Amino acid sequence: MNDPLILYASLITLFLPVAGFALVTFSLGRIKKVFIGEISLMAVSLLSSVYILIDKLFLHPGVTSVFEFSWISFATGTGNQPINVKLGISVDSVTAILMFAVMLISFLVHLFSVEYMHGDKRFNRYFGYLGLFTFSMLGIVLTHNLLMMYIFWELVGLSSYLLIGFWFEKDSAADAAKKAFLVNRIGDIGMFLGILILFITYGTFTFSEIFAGIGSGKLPFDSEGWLTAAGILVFLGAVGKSAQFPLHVWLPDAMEGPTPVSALIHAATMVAAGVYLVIRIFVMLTADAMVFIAVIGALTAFISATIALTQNDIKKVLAYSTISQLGYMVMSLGVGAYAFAFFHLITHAFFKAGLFLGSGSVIHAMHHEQDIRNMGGLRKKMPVTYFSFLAYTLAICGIPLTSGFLSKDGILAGTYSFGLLTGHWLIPILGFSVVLLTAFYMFRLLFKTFHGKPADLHKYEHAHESPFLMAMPLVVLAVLSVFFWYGLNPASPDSAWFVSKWIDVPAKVVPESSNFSFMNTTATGGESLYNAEYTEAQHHAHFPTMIMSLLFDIIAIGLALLFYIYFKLNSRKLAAALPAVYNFSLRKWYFDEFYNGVIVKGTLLFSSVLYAFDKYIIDGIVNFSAYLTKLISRVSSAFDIIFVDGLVNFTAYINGFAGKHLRRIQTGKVQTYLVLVLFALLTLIILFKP
Amino acid sequence: MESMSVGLTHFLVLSSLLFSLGIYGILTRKNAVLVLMGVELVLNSANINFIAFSRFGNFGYDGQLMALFVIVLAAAEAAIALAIVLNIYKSFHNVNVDEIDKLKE
Amino acid sequence: MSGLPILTLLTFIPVLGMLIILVLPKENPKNIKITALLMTVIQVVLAGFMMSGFNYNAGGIFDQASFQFVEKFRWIEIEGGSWIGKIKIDYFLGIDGISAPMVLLTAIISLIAVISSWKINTSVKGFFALFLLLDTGMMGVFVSLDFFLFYVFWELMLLPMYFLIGIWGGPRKEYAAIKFFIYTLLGSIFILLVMIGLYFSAQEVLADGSKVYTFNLLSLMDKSNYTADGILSPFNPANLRLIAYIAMFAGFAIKIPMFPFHTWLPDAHVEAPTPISVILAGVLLKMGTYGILRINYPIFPEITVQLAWYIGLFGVINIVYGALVAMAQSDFKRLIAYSSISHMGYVLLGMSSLSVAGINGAVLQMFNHGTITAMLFLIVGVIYDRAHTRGINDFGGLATQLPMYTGFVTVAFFAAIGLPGLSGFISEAFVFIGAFGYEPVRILTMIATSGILLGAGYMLWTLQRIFFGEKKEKWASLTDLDTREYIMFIPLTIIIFLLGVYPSIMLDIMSTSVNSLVDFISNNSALSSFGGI
Amino acid sequence: MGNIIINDLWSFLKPEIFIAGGIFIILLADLVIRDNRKAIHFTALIILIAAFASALLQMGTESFIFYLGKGNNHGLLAVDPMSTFIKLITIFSTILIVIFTITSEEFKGSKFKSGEFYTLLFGMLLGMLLLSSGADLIIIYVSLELLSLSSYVLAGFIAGSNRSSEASLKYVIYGATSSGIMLFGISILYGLTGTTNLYAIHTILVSPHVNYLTLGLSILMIFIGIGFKISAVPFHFWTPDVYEGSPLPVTAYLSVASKAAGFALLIRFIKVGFISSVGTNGFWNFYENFDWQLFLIILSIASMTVGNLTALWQNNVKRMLAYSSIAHAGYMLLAIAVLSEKGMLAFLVYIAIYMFMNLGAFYAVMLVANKKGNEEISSFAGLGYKNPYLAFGLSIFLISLTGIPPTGGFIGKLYLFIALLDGDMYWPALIALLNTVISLYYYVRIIKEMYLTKALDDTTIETSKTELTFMFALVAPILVFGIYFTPLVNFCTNFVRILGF
Repeated sequence: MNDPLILYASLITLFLPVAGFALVTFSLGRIKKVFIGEISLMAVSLLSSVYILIDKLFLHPGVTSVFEFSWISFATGTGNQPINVKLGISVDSVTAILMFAVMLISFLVHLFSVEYMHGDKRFNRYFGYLGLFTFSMLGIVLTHNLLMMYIFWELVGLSSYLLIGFWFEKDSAADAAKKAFLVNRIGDIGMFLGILILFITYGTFTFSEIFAGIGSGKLPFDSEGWLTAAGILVFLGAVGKSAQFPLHVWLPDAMEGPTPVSALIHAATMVAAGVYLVIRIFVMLTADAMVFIAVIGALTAFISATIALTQNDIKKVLAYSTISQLGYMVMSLGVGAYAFAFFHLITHAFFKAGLFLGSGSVIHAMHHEQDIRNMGGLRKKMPVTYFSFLAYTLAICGIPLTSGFLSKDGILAGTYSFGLLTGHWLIPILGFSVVLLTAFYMFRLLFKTFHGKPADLHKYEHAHESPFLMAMPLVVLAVLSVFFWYGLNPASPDSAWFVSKWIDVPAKVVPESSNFSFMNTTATGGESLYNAEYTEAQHHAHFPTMIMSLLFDIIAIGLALLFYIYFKLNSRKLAAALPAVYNFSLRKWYFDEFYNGVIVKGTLLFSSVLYAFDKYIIDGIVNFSAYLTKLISRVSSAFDIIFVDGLVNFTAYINGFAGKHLRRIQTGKVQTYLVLVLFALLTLIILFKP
Repeated sequence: MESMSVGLTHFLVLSSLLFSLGIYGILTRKNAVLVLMGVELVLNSANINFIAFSRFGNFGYDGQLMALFVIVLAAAEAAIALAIVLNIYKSFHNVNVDEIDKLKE
Repeated sequence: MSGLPILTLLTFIPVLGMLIILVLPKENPKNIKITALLMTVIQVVLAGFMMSGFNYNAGGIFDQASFQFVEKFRWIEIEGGSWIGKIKIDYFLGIDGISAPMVLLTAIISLIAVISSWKINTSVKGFFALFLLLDTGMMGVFVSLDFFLFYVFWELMLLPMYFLIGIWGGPRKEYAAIKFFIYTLLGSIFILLVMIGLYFSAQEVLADGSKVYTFNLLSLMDKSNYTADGILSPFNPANLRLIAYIAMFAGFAIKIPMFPFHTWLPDAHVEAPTPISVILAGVLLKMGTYGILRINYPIFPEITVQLAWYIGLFGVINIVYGALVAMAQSDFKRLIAYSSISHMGYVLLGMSSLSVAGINGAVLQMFNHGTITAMLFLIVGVIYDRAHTRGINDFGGLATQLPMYTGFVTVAFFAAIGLPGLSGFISEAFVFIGAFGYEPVRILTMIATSGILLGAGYMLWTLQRIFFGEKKEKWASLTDLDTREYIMFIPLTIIIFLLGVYPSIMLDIMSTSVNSLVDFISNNSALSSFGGI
Repeated sequence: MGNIIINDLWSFLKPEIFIAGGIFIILLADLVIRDNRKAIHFTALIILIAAFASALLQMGTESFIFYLGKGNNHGLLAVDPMSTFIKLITIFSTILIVIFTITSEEFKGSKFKSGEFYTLLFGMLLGMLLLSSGADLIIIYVSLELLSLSSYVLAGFIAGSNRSSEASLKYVIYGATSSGIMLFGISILYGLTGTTNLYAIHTILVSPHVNYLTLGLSILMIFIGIGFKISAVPFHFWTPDVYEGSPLPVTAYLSVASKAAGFALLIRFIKVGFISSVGTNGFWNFYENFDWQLFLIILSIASMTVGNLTALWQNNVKRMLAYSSIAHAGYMLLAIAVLSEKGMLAFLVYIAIYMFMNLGAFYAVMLVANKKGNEEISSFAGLGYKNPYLAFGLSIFLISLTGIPPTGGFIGKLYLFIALLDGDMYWPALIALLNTVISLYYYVRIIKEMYLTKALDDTTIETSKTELTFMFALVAPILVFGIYFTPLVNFCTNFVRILGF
């Protein structure tokens, strides 16, 4: 069952990239070509992941290999369950596929970067960071427990921070890096709290043990509400990492990083980690949590698609498109289309990585020009890039014969049937409108970049097709965007291998009372999520979905043609006619303004207020008293009065004050003293008279 | 009690008066010598007490003994004090106690 | 192992060094430095040797038999009359799982501080003599099991610290030094009062069966030793245990430093020379929390349970308040000082959980904070030595200028943020696990998690302001780390990584003792309601 | 009868006899070897050492001596452990003062008449010795006057110094008035009880016929005299002025020996006069006639608070130490205020250590003043670098005065607080501790000046080896007792008893 070869292969896959990072770090920049070593290690790692993929998909399908060891363990007082924190990996088909996808894209990005980053002064370090990222990402994929998930979660955050801020001389890059890390941390806090709830309840971080615990009827703090809360809290981690509304603001800024990094981290893999997390915890999500997730996903998809319509930076458009697609996946999980979510994750990883690398190729050719208004007509200069870009665009729009069609239609069908079963129609409505929007802005991008007349002739003249190391990955990814890798019938999402063969949809473990009735499989004794009611709804959904999405695609592409190829419609006039709508989209719904103006500024203001409080109130309990002490000291004597602020300061003031007056009694006149003595005597007599 | 005879109370009144006068003198006189005279009054008021108590209380001779000691000591004290006053006169050229106040803070 | 009085050696080796330094001629500062270095190296070696013989399964806390390396003999014995009774004070040293990490920390940090003070050139003799005296005081606090001895060591640190800040400090050194001194003395008078109060409340049974008042911490933990009418005896219906607990807690809290007693710390740090900041943050602050764990908790278990929520509350205030105030700083060192306040809040929060996980986390956090913050202060020192300014906004673009330095800074910063894989994460995680599991402080824990975000906020912002951005001409002359500085940074970095990846090294040392502490508290916390014997 | 008196004298009054004889010897020697100042110093030392040794020898003996009249079973003097202890303290501090005198710059000039000085010093000492044993108000008054009269002159002993003359004038007026009022109080007490003997008063006060109002009045008036000697607030006003103006050795002497004798009087007055018995737990049982405890607590808290607060503002170190000595009187008074044997022990331990640390501090200040000519705090600037040994010694004294371990001062405080808490006096204990913190301000101010302030001038402050040796001889007991106080406390425990109780 637990094939040690799988363990070794997994460990090789996992650790070689970090070995590459270590290699680069410890060479301290003294070895010029150290990046080659790193890439070789990646290649080995890729091969090893291929082995695992083959094993899990073909040799031993349906077998989950688990390896674990005890990391931290200690007793927790008499009569309590000892704490035993186990780290470990669990390899099933989902893991294997994602691991392969990560490794493949990572490897391609490495190759692409050799040319793209050529001449950068921190060239070697760049590859080190890529290695670190790949390691962290694989850790997320392989883990069999929440703690390790959290650990690698943070580590990808770190590598993302390092890579976004790779050109830290630019303030915008440094800002973006910081923003990415901090915004992610917000989600991470939620995730951490969710993990805490689960750990407190079940005493373990391991997924399978937690699920077993829930399945046995034990609930966090004996409440289904807390189970929902735990699910949502853990999901918050995904909200951060997968840039879901309202924490999506970091991802567009993250485009400050080198473009291959955007392709790898901020399009294909890391941002999909959130979706992967939800996949992992899917079985413990209650109905309420799922609706929450679905709504967040749908909103994200819709909001970012509207923003993408008006963006002019090629990478920003792609970034919002990424957010939108991630919203799709999250929404898909929310509505229970489990396999399609993962399916879309993989297809999206390939075509979105392709889109970014393609944009990288364009940017490289245009000498770091990113504004699509300054491009145009590039298809003649860069045919490879153009055709691969076209393939990706078709895939993301879900045009038949592409991978995107299969996965996206499955998702839309899922939302449609979800609407049918639960009445939550908002989700499919948003989902379908996104189809329209996506097709429009993607074709807008394609047209403005590659068609029409060059806007900047000077740059156009110098543009050229990218060299082999950059072009090759584009081709590979374009090929992977075609349907036949995923299923033989290009029109039937349900018969794609992902759904029909490779991915087993697990049954929910939540109590029936907090699950959707159509997902309760215990009654039928099924192993799978889908009971008859659900399956039937999906069947009903398929045909209308396909028709509708195709229709929307055609409308959108048609509009894009009218706007940007035939110029029958003028986008500028439209924008001028609806300035509020246009600006709302262009300024990204004013999220950044709100966050900066209210939250960041507010926190900073509050912190200065607290510092002032600390300095003047706590440290000088009464600021006034410190001032007075100084004043008195200046007036009365030349010596440096020892006064200490804070509580002590206050005392010093009182003391000093008293001391000063006590001193005044000491007039130097002996008769005064004697009067005082007699006065004291009288006082004492009065006090002590019996 | 015979109205005309001199009793303990009279002595006590006398001594109290002397004591008060002495204290008054100490506190109000400027001249150090006069201050010292005030001290003498205080000591003597105590002496009157001792002797009066000794006589009227039938306490034996302790009180009278005490008075004798006090007289001797008062003399010694006066001698020393006057010497000090003389010393002060040399330094300050006056003996007004309220002007001798250099040591203070 | 037996026979060798290892704890005495650990404690008094520095004094020996001090005496040697005092007779060395001051014309040759090198010899003085080497002596100090040698002494601290010996200390580290001894500490390592000690750990090699450490029994991981001995609980300690309240049971003398399971303390290790115990040295106990009569120090003061005064036969009084009928009215005064016998007075006895033991020279009683021993370690358990709570003190062992602290001993180790003290040894390591002292060594590093000596290395970092290599550049001290004024009054070298005085500096190292005082430094070694301070070392003895710190070590003594962690190994004493007699309250009186503990107190003597506790106070022993005051004066060297005063001088070390006051003579070798920054522009406002006098102010900072006296502030430190006054604050700490104010704290320790409360400890003294409670110490004497306890002394009168419990009697230890000697070998010959006679009873005698005692300062022995272990005897003070045993309820059966308390007299019926002692003021701090649980059997006395009118006892003052609650007040005593609060008083002693306040005394220790000043050292932690806990809000609102914390304002001495930023001043002390800002003015202190780098090695002293390192000691202050690395070891001294831990004494406060150590004192609470070692003395408050087991001696007053029932009040500990009663007040756990408040301890947690102050922990959370420390975390959030410290982080927010840190965010407003423009002085690098002051920022680190406030971050230190924030991080010590985790220790308090973990302790308030009264659970093994939480207290394990707290003790581990004490160790980790010791190493991480020490490193942070070294970092400040390195840049201050070169640029003679600590204004965060004065810098910028240093990452290009000083790549190696930036590397270490990044490690330390991310360790402070609690990045998994580095040591700070594990301790904070267990603090949260423990505290979240304890129902009374659960809500507080949720609030405390905001510290994770705030901490990252000010740290990354600082990182950006100092290291990122365009290289500035002004700093073009700055040089990267030299060998001595590598020697300071590398061991700390290794510890940070090691404990991040494999925290069990440290957790195994402490968890048996923490278990017995928690058991002890839960077994004894209900006792006060039993009434008199 | 005569023989008995002679025997008594020889058995129990050896120290007093040595000192009284010493006065004659010094006077004679002064006539014979007037020019050889060294010889006179040496003679004085020999006499004092002999007196000290004899006092040590009579440790543990208890007896009345000098019976006054027939049928009177209480003597004028009571020799008992407590008085012996005070005698040891006073004689020992006199020895130290002689050494001060030898090295004092104030006493270097040709005008200094060593013979007269020692005559007066011995007169003072004799007064103290008798005072500490005095069991009868007559002898108490006489010895008090002997002590005072000598000290008035000593305070003004530097001829031609305005400060010194002023000090002595103030001292004499203040002292004479105080003792006058005290005498009046004694006369009232005599009138109430019919006796001047404290032991006899004890038996009479049992009866409820005593008029409490009058008794209270007389007690308070008598206390003016005692309060004056121990410089307790509010009877302390003379202290700073006189301390500042007097020659430094005299100041030091007044701050320790004279205070010790005053405390001896206070203890005997209270314990013999007003307590019925000592309980087995060490607490003193009282007649219900005067609330001594409250009274002493008020005075002691006032003393320490006023002393410490005022000291904060002083720029003259001598004056600062004067206020500090007022504060320390407060601590010692608080020990007595517990009214228990433990309190007594605390007092004895405290004053023994106080002797070392306070004299040490004065000595170190004197060494600085010898070179600088004044005791202003600015004169101490940079002392830590100019003369590290001297600065180190002074620091130890000051730390000990603050009461921080591991110095003897801490042990004194420790015993004080043990006694206080034993007597359930929590608030006074807390106030005393807070006072400790306040006192830190000004003690550390001197330390700060020595180490943290740069010297204003280049004047060197050099000290001879002998001077340093002597100073470290005072440092040693402070550090040794701070770490190992068993011998000190054991020693003191032997001296807690008072004759008859």
